[in-house]
Amino acid sequence: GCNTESTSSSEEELSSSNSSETKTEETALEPITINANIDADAIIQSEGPYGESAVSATTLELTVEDIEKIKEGNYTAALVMHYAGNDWSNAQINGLETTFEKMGIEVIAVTDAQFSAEKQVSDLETVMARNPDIIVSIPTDPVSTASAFKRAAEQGTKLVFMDNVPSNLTHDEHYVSVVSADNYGNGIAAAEVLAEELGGEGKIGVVYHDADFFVTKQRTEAFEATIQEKYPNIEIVARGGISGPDDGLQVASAMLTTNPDLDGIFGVWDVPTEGIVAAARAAGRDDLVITTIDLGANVALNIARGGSIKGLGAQLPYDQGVAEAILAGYALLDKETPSYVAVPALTVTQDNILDAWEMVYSTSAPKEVQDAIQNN
Amino acid sequence: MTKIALRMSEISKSFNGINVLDHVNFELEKGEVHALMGGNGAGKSTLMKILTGVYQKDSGKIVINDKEIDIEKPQDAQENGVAMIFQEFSVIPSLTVKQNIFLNRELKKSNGFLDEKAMYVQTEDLLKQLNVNISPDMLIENLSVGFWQMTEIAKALAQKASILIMDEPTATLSKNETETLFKLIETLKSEGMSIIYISHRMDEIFQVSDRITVLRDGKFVITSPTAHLTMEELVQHIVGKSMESSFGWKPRSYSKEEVMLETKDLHSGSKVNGVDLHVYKGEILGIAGLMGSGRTELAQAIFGIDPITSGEVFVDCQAVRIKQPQDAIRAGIALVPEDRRVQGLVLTHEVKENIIYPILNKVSKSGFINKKKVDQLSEQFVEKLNIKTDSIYKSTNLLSGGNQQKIVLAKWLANEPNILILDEPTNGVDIGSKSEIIEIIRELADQGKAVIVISSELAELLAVSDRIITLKNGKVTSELSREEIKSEEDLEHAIQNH
Amino acid sequence: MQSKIINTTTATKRPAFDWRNYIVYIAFIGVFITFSITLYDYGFLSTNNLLNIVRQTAMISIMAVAVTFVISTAEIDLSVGSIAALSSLTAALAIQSFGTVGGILAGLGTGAIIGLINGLLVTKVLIPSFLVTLGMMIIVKGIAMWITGTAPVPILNDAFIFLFGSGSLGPIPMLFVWTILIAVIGHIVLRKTTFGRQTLATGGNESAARFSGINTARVKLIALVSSGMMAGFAGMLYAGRLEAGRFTFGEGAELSVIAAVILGGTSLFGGVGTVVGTIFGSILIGTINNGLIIMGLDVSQQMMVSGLIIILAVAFGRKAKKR
Amino acid sequence: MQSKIINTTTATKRPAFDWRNYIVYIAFIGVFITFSITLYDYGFLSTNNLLNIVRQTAMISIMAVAVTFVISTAEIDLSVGSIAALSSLTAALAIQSFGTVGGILAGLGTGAIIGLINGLLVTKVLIPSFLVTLGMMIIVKGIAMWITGTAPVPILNDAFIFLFGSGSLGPIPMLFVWTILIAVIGHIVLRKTTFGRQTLATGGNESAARFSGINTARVKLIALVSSGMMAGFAGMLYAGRLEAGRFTFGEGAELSVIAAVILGGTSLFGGVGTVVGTIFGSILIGTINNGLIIMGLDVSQQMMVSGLIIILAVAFGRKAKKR
Ligand SMILES: Nc1ncnc2c1ncn2[C@@H]1O[C@H](COP(=O)(O)OP(=O)(O)OP(=O)(O)O)[C@@H](O)[C@H]1O
Ligand SMILES: Nc1ncnc2c1ncn2[C@@H]1O[C@H](COP(=O)(O)OP(=O)(O)OP(=O)(O)O)[C@@H](O)[C@H]1O
Ligand SMILES: O[C@@H]1[C@@H](O)[C@H](O)OC[C@H]1O
Ligand SMILES: [Mg+2]
Ligand SMILES: [Mg+2]
Repeated sequence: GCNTESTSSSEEELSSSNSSETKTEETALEPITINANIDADAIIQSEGPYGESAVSATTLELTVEDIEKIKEGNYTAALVMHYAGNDWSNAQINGLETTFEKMGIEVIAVTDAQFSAEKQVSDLETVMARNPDIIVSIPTDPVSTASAFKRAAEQGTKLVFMDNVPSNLTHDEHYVSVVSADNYGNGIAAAEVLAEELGGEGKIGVVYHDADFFVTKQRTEAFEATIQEKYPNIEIVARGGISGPDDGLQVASAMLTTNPDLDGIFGVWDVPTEGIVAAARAAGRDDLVITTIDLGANVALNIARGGSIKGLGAQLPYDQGVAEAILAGYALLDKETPSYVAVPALTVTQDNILDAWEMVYSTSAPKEVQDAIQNN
Repeated sequence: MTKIALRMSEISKSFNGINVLDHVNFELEKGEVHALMGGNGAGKSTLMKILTGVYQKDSGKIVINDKEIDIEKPQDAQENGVAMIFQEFSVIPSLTVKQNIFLNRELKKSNGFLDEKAMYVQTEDLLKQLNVNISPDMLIENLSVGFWQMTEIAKALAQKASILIMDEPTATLSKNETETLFKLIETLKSEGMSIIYISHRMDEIFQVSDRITVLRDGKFVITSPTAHLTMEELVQHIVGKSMESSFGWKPRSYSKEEVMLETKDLHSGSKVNGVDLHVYKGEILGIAGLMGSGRTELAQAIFGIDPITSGEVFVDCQAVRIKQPQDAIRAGIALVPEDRRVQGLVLTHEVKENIIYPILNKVSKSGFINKKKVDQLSEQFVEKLNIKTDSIYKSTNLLSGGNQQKIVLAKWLANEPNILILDEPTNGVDIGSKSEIIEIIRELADQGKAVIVISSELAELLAVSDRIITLKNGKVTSELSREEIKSEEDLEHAIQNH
Repeated sequence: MQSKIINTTTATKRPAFDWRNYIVYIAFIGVFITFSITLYDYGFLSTNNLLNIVRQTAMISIMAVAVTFVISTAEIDLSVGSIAALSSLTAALAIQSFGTVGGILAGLGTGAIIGLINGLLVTKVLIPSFLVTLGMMIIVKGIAMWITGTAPVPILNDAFIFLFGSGSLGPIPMLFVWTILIAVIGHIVLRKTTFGRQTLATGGNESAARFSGINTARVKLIALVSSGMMAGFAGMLYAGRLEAGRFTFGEGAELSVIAAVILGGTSLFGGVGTVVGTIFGSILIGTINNGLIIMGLDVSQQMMVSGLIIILAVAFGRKAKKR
Repeated sequence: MQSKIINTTTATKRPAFDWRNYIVYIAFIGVFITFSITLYDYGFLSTNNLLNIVRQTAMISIMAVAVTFVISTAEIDLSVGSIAALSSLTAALAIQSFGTVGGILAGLGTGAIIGLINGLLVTKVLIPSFLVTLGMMIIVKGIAMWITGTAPVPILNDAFIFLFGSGSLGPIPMLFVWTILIAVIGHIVLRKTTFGRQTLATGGNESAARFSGINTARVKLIALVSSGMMAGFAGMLYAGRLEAGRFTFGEGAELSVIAAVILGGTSLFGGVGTVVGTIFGSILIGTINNGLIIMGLDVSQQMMVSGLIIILAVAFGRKAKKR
């Protein structure tokens, strides 16, 4: 990375407040990129929806001229989410809204389909009543939302996707780009941390997402493949499926009942993993090693306090949001866009949790997390 | 201390702009039994509901024990020593007899918890006084209506009120229970309780009451000592003009050749244990029996409500299989059931809707209802049976008890059955209408229908029947042609003996 | 006889008009006008948006029409959402092998069969419908997840998609055509036919209905079968609209359906039912959701406001009535 | 008249024992024995697993005890799940500023206040409880999402976590202690106190109850407030167990709660209620879920089997009763 300008958020605030003294409205424009601290050379393991290899999000940039040009358009955007009730979504929305604001684009609606494909289609249609120029969305289900997204594309709205693309939609013709975390890479990260904690041997369980859902499948696959290929002495002895975030506790409890000698459990994302932690606690298994994906506030705290969760692979949802906004800008400027953009995986353990938090959310870690690290 | 327990003066009440009580005066002395009389819909129940806080008066004054009081809710009435046996039951079907009797006045132990034992014992005592032998732990919903009524009575008695209102307490009771109740009333009276007694059974009124007040169309007509009135005078006050009673029996002629309905060794549940009966075309057969003798169950078995466990039913000498009411209806049978509120009416529905339920097929063409026909028919029956209602669109739960009963009758008359079974058909019906109904029953028989009348009111049974059978423990115990019965006592003995 | 003695007022007077019985319509008009004014600039009144509302509520409306009958008999059906999900899948699978007609038969048939099982369990085995249909909701959802291992099944049949999804008859979307058709049939059956009266009588007082010779078990059975079949139909509409079958379709729809029915004025205790009210209940809920999204509220705000509107709508109306 | 002809009027002396009223216990024993045999090797009978079942059902059980009262009065409460979610958050937030006691007050208070609003809307504004609590379920969920912007709130207070989460009294988990405590209180109140009687009377026949001088509005109000408060309590248990408040806790719990209540033998139409039955209903559902997961069934199979068991359990029992 050679981007030297944008560093910490406090500096940004400083410069903007300085300039606001001279110019009233127009704050001093800076080019927009994702967080410069992200390793631009990291290898991205995941492949795009059409098997294409990823372009790193670190390469994206909107120049000052670009931004000025976009501002003139008075564009509008809508965020059509599959679910807006977790840290991942919030951070992503936050990244999008912040960046769009810098680009002078008004976010006219943020919808939450609560994992329902039909609600997402309705949301999309409703939002289209206001003719947004840009829609950033994550399809709840690639198959059943496809025709609705296609209609939106045909109306001339620029579509930028997160994680996943509706089936039969093609790059350039229908959508601008898809931005994803390196889910495969994160699965590997979770496996590596777990294996290391176990010293390369033991019996483990996997709590997977029992649904046809692209990213969660990808992670589980990566986790299991890594364990099987790299760690022959670690045996996956139990698999339990969850259908939603609240099932983690029950499934993990049952797993510990049938396999009292379990050494570790992988949880497919942070919220159900909180249930795994509670199950371990109830079973009196403080020694159980748990890893997961996504740096939620509660799992971060658990890691910081030296709890059962030893580490995780984090997505960088805030910067994914920034990348999506930049790509939308590209489209408005008729610039060429890569079809698949990914943000590298990030391995988080107790050692780097404070930095990792800033990287993931572009804010400093919550006080409890900081306190916990200090008390160690 | 005056001897006046209660004075209600100039009480008025209207519902939706329709005047139901119009400056009514009523006075009750201590230790008297005061009968409140009037035709169906005259306003008796409404007046009493005002006294017990179920309804609020529009104007007027209520004085109890020389103190003017405001009664806004049932608690207020209770606190002033007023208890009521409601015409439409106030028992809770899902609770036991004991729980109902002590509802909201539960006995408690010193630790504040319910004293089930004490309540059980007291309930047993009460029931014994009433000569009712049921377990205090029986669920009401598993008992027949007669027992509901007894529970309702026991519940009111247990309140040890100073003013007790009885709104048609004997409507579902047979002679036996009625006598017990009257003895009890004597005792209560002697203990200084004042009782307001509402009934359409004239003989009861003369037997039990000290004074009588008559209402007509919501207006006060007269208050008089019972001894000063003759039956004819009383009827005249009630109906507003002199009227000959149809309670005298007139021999009717019909051919005893064509048997229209016959049962052979009919069994159903534990209550019908081998009933053989037959009814001729054009005949009116009366069925008498004590409460619990199985009359209702017999009727329900024939009509397909209760499953027939063995035996046969013949209609026009053809064996018919009756598994549900539709089968019975197809065979030309109709049943006017005993309990109008539970079995007879969809109370939240309108008058005209209720009237057409059994005849939906007759007022419709290929499934579509002919609205005009429905309106015509219901208007016609409202008129024919003198049903007092603002319109055929009135919800039946807003009608007076007697008028509700008439609608149940109308339902089945409208169906023009060949065989009509009437279980306590005049339950709650006023004296004027009662004779009309008896007249209608006779007309139907004259037209060649077979009619079965079940009634606990022996005078009525004697007035209408051509032949009477008595039932006991689900078996026919005697059969008497009307000519053989010289008096009510004869019939009474037939019922009791055997 | 002496009709003058006991005064019979047999006037053909209609019961007094009580606006409280029409609260769902009033609420709808109120909400609609409010949005029309405040959201005019956001395109709330655009034809397309109005058609959106209709399209988005079609499935709920259609299921709610049938559930109006079920609730009118004092029973309930919680399985409609799951049935819609399963039917979307069976229809999608059948289309692959047997084409449009096969798809339709599979979709409706799935619903009808499950409805029949519900009905038999309620009327013959005498299990409370709440439990039967709750159990069935879980079972059917399980089956829907199981038959394709939670994978969606795409639909590529244009005729099917036209008929049950994106097609329109002139300017009128097929989804609207279906809604109107089902609503009109439902209304006529409930108001004008003997079956409708039998339905209300059964719910109003089952034992009195039985004593009137109404086969109450049959009435309930038919209501539950229809409700299953209409849920199957809704499943086809989900499938047509989203061009796929999927196990999550209709998730939670049972609550929206029941809410629409009750909001419309049908009594949860049976005996009182209105199909027109139901349709307006459904459209009211849909309009509120639509308007709040256009307004740009986030989900939490949407929820707070829409819940409040529902309660307020009824609060204004209910002063007089107990249930 | 001659007193000798007055006979006593007799009905069946004693209410007959009917095993069908005990179906939930029979079903529980059946399911438990089946799992004990088939899943013995998988540790179904291990102390820890049995405690797991108890822990996992604690929240549903506790909410269900209060909802038993609500349903016994012929009303319903659909808002319990949302209340639990919001209370978990208010408790977690209050703990940060005011410690354990503050957390408890906030959790219970949140529930009680929402319950009170429900109760007033039902008894004073006379809106059907189905609509009130449905609307409230949505509103409260919205508030829960809104107050922290859907972010979870961690709980670091050990006393709170001990009391309402992972603590145990000797070998007995606190969650079990709470369940038993609430169940015993609920049982005594329903069976041994005037209020219990009034509750059943109100549900059995509201107007008759009023004629008997029972303040039925007050009874319903108290039932709904308790149900709100117990939902708040359940929210604290979710929070204590998962050491955080979160807006998704208790999602869909209302259906499990109602299912437990009805399965236990309480009538959805009011007038009949049993707290012990409710607890067994809740534990039955929990045991089924636990056993099926241990068996290694996947989610779809779990759903099919557990739905089937619920229906079968009741099917065996209900032959006689209509409702
Ligand atoms: N809540 C109500 N709304 C409207 N009308 C009512 C209501 N209650 C009673 N009425 C009407 O008031 C009149 C008097 O009814 P009430 O029940 O007092 O008569 P009643 O004298 O007790 O008659 P019965 O002998 O038949 O029991 C009837 O016409 C009835 O329809
Ligand atoms: N021998 C008996 N043993 C037990 N219960 C009896 C007996 N006789 C009567 N009963 C009770 O009485 C009820 C039967 O009343 P039924 O309806 O059969 O008689 P009925 O002649 O129609 O009397 P009514 O209608 O006046 O109550 C039953 O429900 C039952 O509770
Ligand atoms: O990646 C996301 C996952 O972490 C979240 O929890 O659920 C939605 C997914 O898209
Ligand atoms: Mg009366
Ligand atoms: Mg009888």
